[in-house]
Amino acid sequence: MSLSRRDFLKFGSATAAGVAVGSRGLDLAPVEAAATTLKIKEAKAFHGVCPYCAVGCAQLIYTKDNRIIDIEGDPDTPHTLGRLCPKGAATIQLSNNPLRPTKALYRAPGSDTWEEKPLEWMWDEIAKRVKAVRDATFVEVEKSKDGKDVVVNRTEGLANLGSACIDNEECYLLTKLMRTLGVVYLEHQARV
Amino acid sequence: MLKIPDWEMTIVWYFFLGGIAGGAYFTAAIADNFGSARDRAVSKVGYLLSLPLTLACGILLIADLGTPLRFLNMLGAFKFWNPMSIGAWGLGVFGLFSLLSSVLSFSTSQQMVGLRRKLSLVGSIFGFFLAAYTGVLLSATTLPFWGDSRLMGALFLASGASTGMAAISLIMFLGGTAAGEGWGKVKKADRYSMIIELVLLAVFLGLLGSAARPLTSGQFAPLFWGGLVGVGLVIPLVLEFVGQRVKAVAALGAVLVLVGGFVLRYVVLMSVQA
Amino acid sequence: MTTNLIDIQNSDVIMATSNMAENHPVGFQWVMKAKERGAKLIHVDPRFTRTSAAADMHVPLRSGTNIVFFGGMIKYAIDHNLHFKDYVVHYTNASFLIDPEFKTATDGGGLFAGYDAAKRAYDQKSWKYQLDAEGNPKRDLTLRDPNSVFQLMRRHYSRYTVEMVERVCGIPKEKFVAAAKLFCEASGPEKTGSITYALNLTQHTNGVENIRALCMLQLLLGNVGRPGGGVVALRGHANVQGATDLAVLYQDLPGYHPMPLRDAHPDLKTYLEKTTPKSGFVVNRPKWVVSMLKAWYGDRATKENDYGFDWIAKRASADAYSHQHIFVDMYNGKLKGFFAIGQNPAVGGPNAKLARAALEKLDWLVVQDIFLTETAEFWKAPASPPHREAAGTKNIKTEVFFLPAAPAAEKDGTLTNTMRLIQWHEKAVDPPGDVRSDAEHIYQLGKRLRTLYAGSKAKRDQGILALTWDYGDKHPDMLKVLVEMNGVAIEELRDKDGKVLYRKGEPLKTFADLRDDGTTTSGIWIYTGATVWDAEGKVVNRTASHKKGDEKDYLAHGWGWSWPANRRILYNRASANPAGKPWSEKKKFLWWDPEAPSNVPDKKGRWVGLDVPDFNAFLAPDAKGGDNPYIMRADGKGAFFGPLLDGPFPEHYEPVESPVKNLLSRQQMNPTAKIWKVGDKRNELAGVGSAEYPYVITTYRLTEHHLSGVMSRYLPMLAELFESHFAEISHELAKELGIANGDTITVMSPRGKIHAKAMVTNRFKPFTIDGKKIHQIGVPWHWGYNGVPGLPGSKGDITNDLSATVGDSNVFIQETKAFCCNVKKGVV
Amino acid sequence: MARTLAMFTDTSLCIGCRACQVACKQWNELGMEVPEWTGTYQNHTHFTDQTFRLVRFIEEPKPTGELAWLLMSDVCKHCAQAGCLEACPTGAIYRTQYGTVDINQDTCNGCRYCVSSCPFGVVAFNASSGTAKKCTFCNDRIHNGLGPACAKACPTESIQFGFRDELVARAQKRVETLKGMGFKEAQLYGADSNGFLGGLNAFFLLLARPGTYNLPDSPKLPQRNVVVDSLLSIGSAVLVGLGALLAFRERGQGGGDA
Repeated sequence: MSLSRRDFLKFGSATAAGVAVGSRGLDLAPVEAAATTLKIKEAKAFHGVCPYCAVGCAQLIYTKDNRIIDIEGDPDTPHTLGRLCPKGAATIQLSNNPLRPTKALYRAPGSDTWEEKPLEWMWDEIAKRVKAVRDATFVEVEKSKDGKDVVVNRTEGLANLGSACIDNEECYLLTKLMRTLGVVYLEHQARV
Repeated sequence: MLKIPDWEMTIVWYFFLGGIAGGAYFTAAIADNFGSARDRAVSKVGYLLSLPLTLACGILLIADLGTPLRFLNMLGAFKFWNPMSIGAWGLGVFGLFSLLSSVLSFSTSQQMVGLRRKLSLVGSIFGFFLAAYTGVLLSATTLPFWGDSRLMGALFLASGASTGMAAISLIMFLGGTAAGEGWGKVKKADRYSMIIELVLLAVFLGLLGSAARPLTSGQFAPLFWGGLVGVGLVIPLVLEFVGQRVKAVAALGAVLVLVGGFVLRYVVLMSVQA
Repeated sequence: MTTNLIDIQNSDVIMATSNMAENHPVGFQWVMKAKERGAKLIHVDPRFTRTSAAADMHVPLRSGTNIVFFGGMIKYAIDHNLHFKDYVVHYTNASFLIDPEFKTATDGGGLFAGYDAAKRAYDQKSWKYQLDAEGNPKRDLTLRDPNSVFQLMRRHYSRYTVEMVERVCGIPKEKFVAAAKLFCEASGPEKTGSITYALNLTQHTNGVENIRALCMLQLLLGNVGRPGGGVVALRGHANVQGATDLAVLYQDLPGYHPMPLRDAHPDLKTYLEKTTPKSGFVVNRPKWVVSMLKAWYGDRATKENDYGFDWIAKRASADAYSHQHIFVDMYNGKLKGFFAIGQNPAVGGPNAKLARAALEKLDWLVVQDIFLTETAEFWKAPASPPHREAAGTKNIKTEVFFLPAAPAAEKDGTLTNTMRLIQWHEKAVDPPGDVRSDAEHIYQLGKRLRTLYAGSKAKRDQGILALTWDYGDKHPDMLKVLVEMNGVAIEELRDKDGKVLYRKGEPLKTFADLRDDGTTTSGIWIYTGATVWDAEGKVVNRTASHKKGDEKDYLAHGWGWSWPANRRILYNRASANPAGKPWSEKKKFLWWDPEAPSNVPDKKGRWVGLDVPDFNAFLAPDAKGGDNPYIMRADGKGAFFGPLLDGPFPEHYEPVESPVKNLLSRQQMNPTAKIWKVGDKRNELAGVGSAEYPYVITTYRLTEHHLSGVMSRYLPMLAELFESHFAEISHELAKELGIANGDTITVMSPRGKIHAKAMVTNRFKPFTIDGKKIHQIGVPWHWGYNGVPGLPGSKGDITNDLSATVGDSNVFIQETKAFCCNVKKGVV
Repeated sequence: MARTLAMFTDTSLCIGCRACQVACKQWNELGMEVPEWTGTYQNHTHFTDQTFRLVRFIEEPKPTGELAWLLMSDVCKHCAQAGCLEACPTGAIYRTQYGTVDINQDTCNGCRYCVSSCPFGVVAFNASSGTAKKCTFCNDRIHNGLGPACAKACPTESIQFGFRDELVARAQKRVETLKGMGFKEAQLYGADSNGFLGGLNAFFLLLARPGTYNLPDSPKLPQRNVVVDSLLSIGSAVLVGLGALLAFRERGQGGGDA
């Protein structure tokens, strides 16, 4: 998707060219042009949704060379009219942020540091641990209040918290997997 | 909330030295045009003093810029109502006069002397300008006290003249040329300047009223009253009258005048930006 | 929420009980728009906030007294005959008669009939309708019968006088009356009012009853299902609605089916019998559940194996597994492994110090987040005496796995906003380095588990192997997941006459087409309709539609897709009178058009208007059930009488920690509230009127920060907006304690203490409660020990170290809006 | 010149959310700053080289005794007679074709005269670039048909962007409405082109007198006294000149060795 024209307002005879200003002495035309070059003009625009509160402000995410250069409200959005709050306006720093770890990290028992680990190793190790706890704590059949054997297929050794910060599809996969593993301790931020 | 420009010691020195340069040049010009032959030392010292000071001023001014390499941009616009703009132009023009006068001050050719004298009368205007414009520049800001001062330029000019004269007399004293009539004349002219400055200062404070508070009360008040009014004006004047005949005392008076001139710029600049 | 943010502009009065301007600023524009159109805004909040600044009237009430406020409003409306009588008679259960054995709390000293003190629970046998011979509830449309819900409600709230409101809430009488008059007059055919709420009502030990009280007031005034009316539930996270729909919650399965209980639901048949009512729209539950099981387990789900129902875990008890249960059980060593996905309980949950201590007892912890949260780095937490003297890193044996996760801008998917609007967002850039979407982390974990269990013959492992778990090689295809959630026809589906309804594999257009014979799938029935096929059999993702609204469609049905069935205002049948005509021209929204073509040839009549009918579009107003707007309820009526675990009518009880005695009854606190006993003095509670902890404290959020701070404290642009962690206190309290604005103070509760800067402000005022001065302070809870280096103020003490592990009886939500504390100057 | 553009900040609609402040930072790529304790929600007392929009929070009792929390998003006023522009010796500060005032970052040499010449304390010096900085009115955006980032983000339309004449007309109507609602002190600030500084191209609707918002009642162009001050300086020059003349003409009297 290219930069959408509907994000533009119509006024005056606006052009991108350098403008004649009451400059005296120096020729300002080249620098003027720089000051009026729109950084998102050649950018790609994507439909986004603000990841903060639940108003769900649609955003336009502008990118260049696989890097986000600007995030703004999508003015077409009927329930927001393209407006944002400070958090929404800061969304870009969720992506472009040097504090973001970009490697999987592991902290060994008793250690006081993180170690970088390959993703595959992490996924494998986590899966092994999930299996170990599940197998060790699994309850397949339990007596009900009235003394009948009931298949409960439950583990009370695992818990999952979150998340209201992830997508519906992700929540769906999570619920589906966790419930089938027998996880009953399953919660997210609606409870806090 | 208004903002301060962070003009600190570099600018204090610039204002101070610019005042001396302008004052010295003008004194030299007066001595050159209206004095006797015995006053030649005065004019020579005055011209020659103004040149390095003006050079120093230019360097200080450039050094204080956020982007010194763009100092020529100062000449990019000529706004006659803008003290900073014409100040930059004025400094440059005065520098030229100062250079020419200095060169010519070594000449004894009648023709050259005549040229120098005429030149110096025009140059004096720029000398005065250099001493005064810095005051007008401050008064053309929005900051309290600076923006409220109507006589800042006038005061700086008087102070510039006085410090210029004091500098000449001091150099003559140190250079051993304080024997002649010229030295006495410079001292005398300086007395007048100081009296004018003192009167202007009184009117300046009177006109400002409570707006002068950054100077007259608070942390800069001791320096203002003691350093400028006392050390810089009253004591030298008293010394002039009391110790007129003792050269060392008179020289001390000149030193104090210079100190006072520096203190004036310092307190005016720093009190508002403290 | 029942309504739509855009529709707030049609309100005549808006009562914000939440701090909407601060927490939902972009939604708040519709309140401002309504104001420009002449509406009034009342802000009911203990604090004077940025919402109060925009309000016509600020009504401060002591934290934890919401039910007294709403109860007072209900009484005021009834006493002054301001309720919308036609609406109340026809669309609510006000006219229904209740078992004569039932007693309200007015007659029971603060308790309803059936309380069992030993069990701390109610026997609800008298909490039911009187039935006629045919089994239908008996009604008295004059509302005069003393056993009618209306009269019982009236009797119940007879104690909630304006004087009582003043004494308990601390709202001066005149102010309350002015607010009550203003709001209750926005009733009747010509006017509507809306009420917003958020965590201000939920985070109490009577959180559910708080919301019920609000809803009752709205029903009484005829403000639900009508333009400009409604219950405006404002949710805090981008997908708290979606995560709730998708049941990342202990108590249910996607689409609001109860999570099976061992005793009540031993098999699918019993489960469906017990959870499916005899009338109302939920009679269709079997279709929804079976379709979900088919979505999850595919071909392996057969009629013979109950469609894999047994593979889903069954709960041992209803009183288990909630957020607070998790940390108590974790602290007690029961839990071994724990996932924290996009959630930061080391800061964000109640009694956070307990949560951090509990994490130390785990074998392993997986944190999936954008930044290194306090939860991921709990082992680096500063000392928290007396429980932990220094950072005892060596002694913490928990293994921690941190999986870097991508924010929304770096992945495809949908988010469901507070008004049930599902919007698709596109992946704009690839996540950097080894960062992956949460979906990929979850998907990969599932794939590996399936490999680990491959070949297992054990019955208990068959669910994992049966799981439909094929969404691509590396990164799962999100559209494929969405289509599975939507549901498809497993085989060609035909109607009764043999006409092809769906091709094989075609996404279902509506949940009305779901079947309980295993021929349809749907991961979550309420999302059915979100994706469809075009003529070529290509998926059309309706959540990604971007059509603006216009004058004809101000609710913009072409923007995204709203569940259920793209309806924008729920219960919208109530916007027309029982005869199907708009209540008034001004509030016209949905009406019965007798001339419009029906779905049956040769018949006429259907519901038309500005929205998709939240009703059978072809059911005439005079048909049976034609005046039942509340289709999700078995009786079709809005419930004034609505049995919850703590009573069928909301009754005021003081918060678990309160500086005062309950003035309404001798029941000090909610008699059914959940109070956990935790060892090592980790959940001590202050007694009533404690001299040690004399002040009320409320915790809250700020516009510039986000919840536990993970998405704000690490962002310089946001983290720099507040100089430091702070506590807001009144000038009066500051004077008493000798505190100046900007002083560091210590706030302490029986659970812990924190240091923060005092923000002394006129926006806080002491309350006069029953003649006594009660101070209340406020502390935002966004801070933690991590943040932006170079911005010291981005870090701060954890406010939730102060709060207690106590919960509402129905849903176990914490009580962080009202508890007790002490304040001392300096670092104590 | 094109038709003058303006921003109208209606403080009666401001909810103090600071979206404008952040949106401004985001678009203009302004850096992080360590905030200062102001005793309220505000994170700075004044504009900086990294803060072009600043939301002010003012607690002020209403005449009725009730509390008002006055919220105001402050910004460069883009004065029709701009002190900074007049003060700039390099011409780096210029007026755009839309009437806004911008600083050319490639010409500014950092003399900082503009900093002290702004009647509102807007312009700030940036040490790393060595230039003066302030709100650009999103010059790059307005030249490409986009509104300023702050106005675009503002959730409640407290910041409105458009043609100045239209906005002024709307603002005047709004004042009347507010007065009718009981906001007795509602007033426009800088809307009048015949008023101070020739009118502001970023003008405001205030709910109290300007001083309450830390705005000068009647800001003045600092250059207005240059002529008088110069004449007085010339007077001083004449006096000093006469004194010197007197000293050097008194031949043979006084001075020197006796």
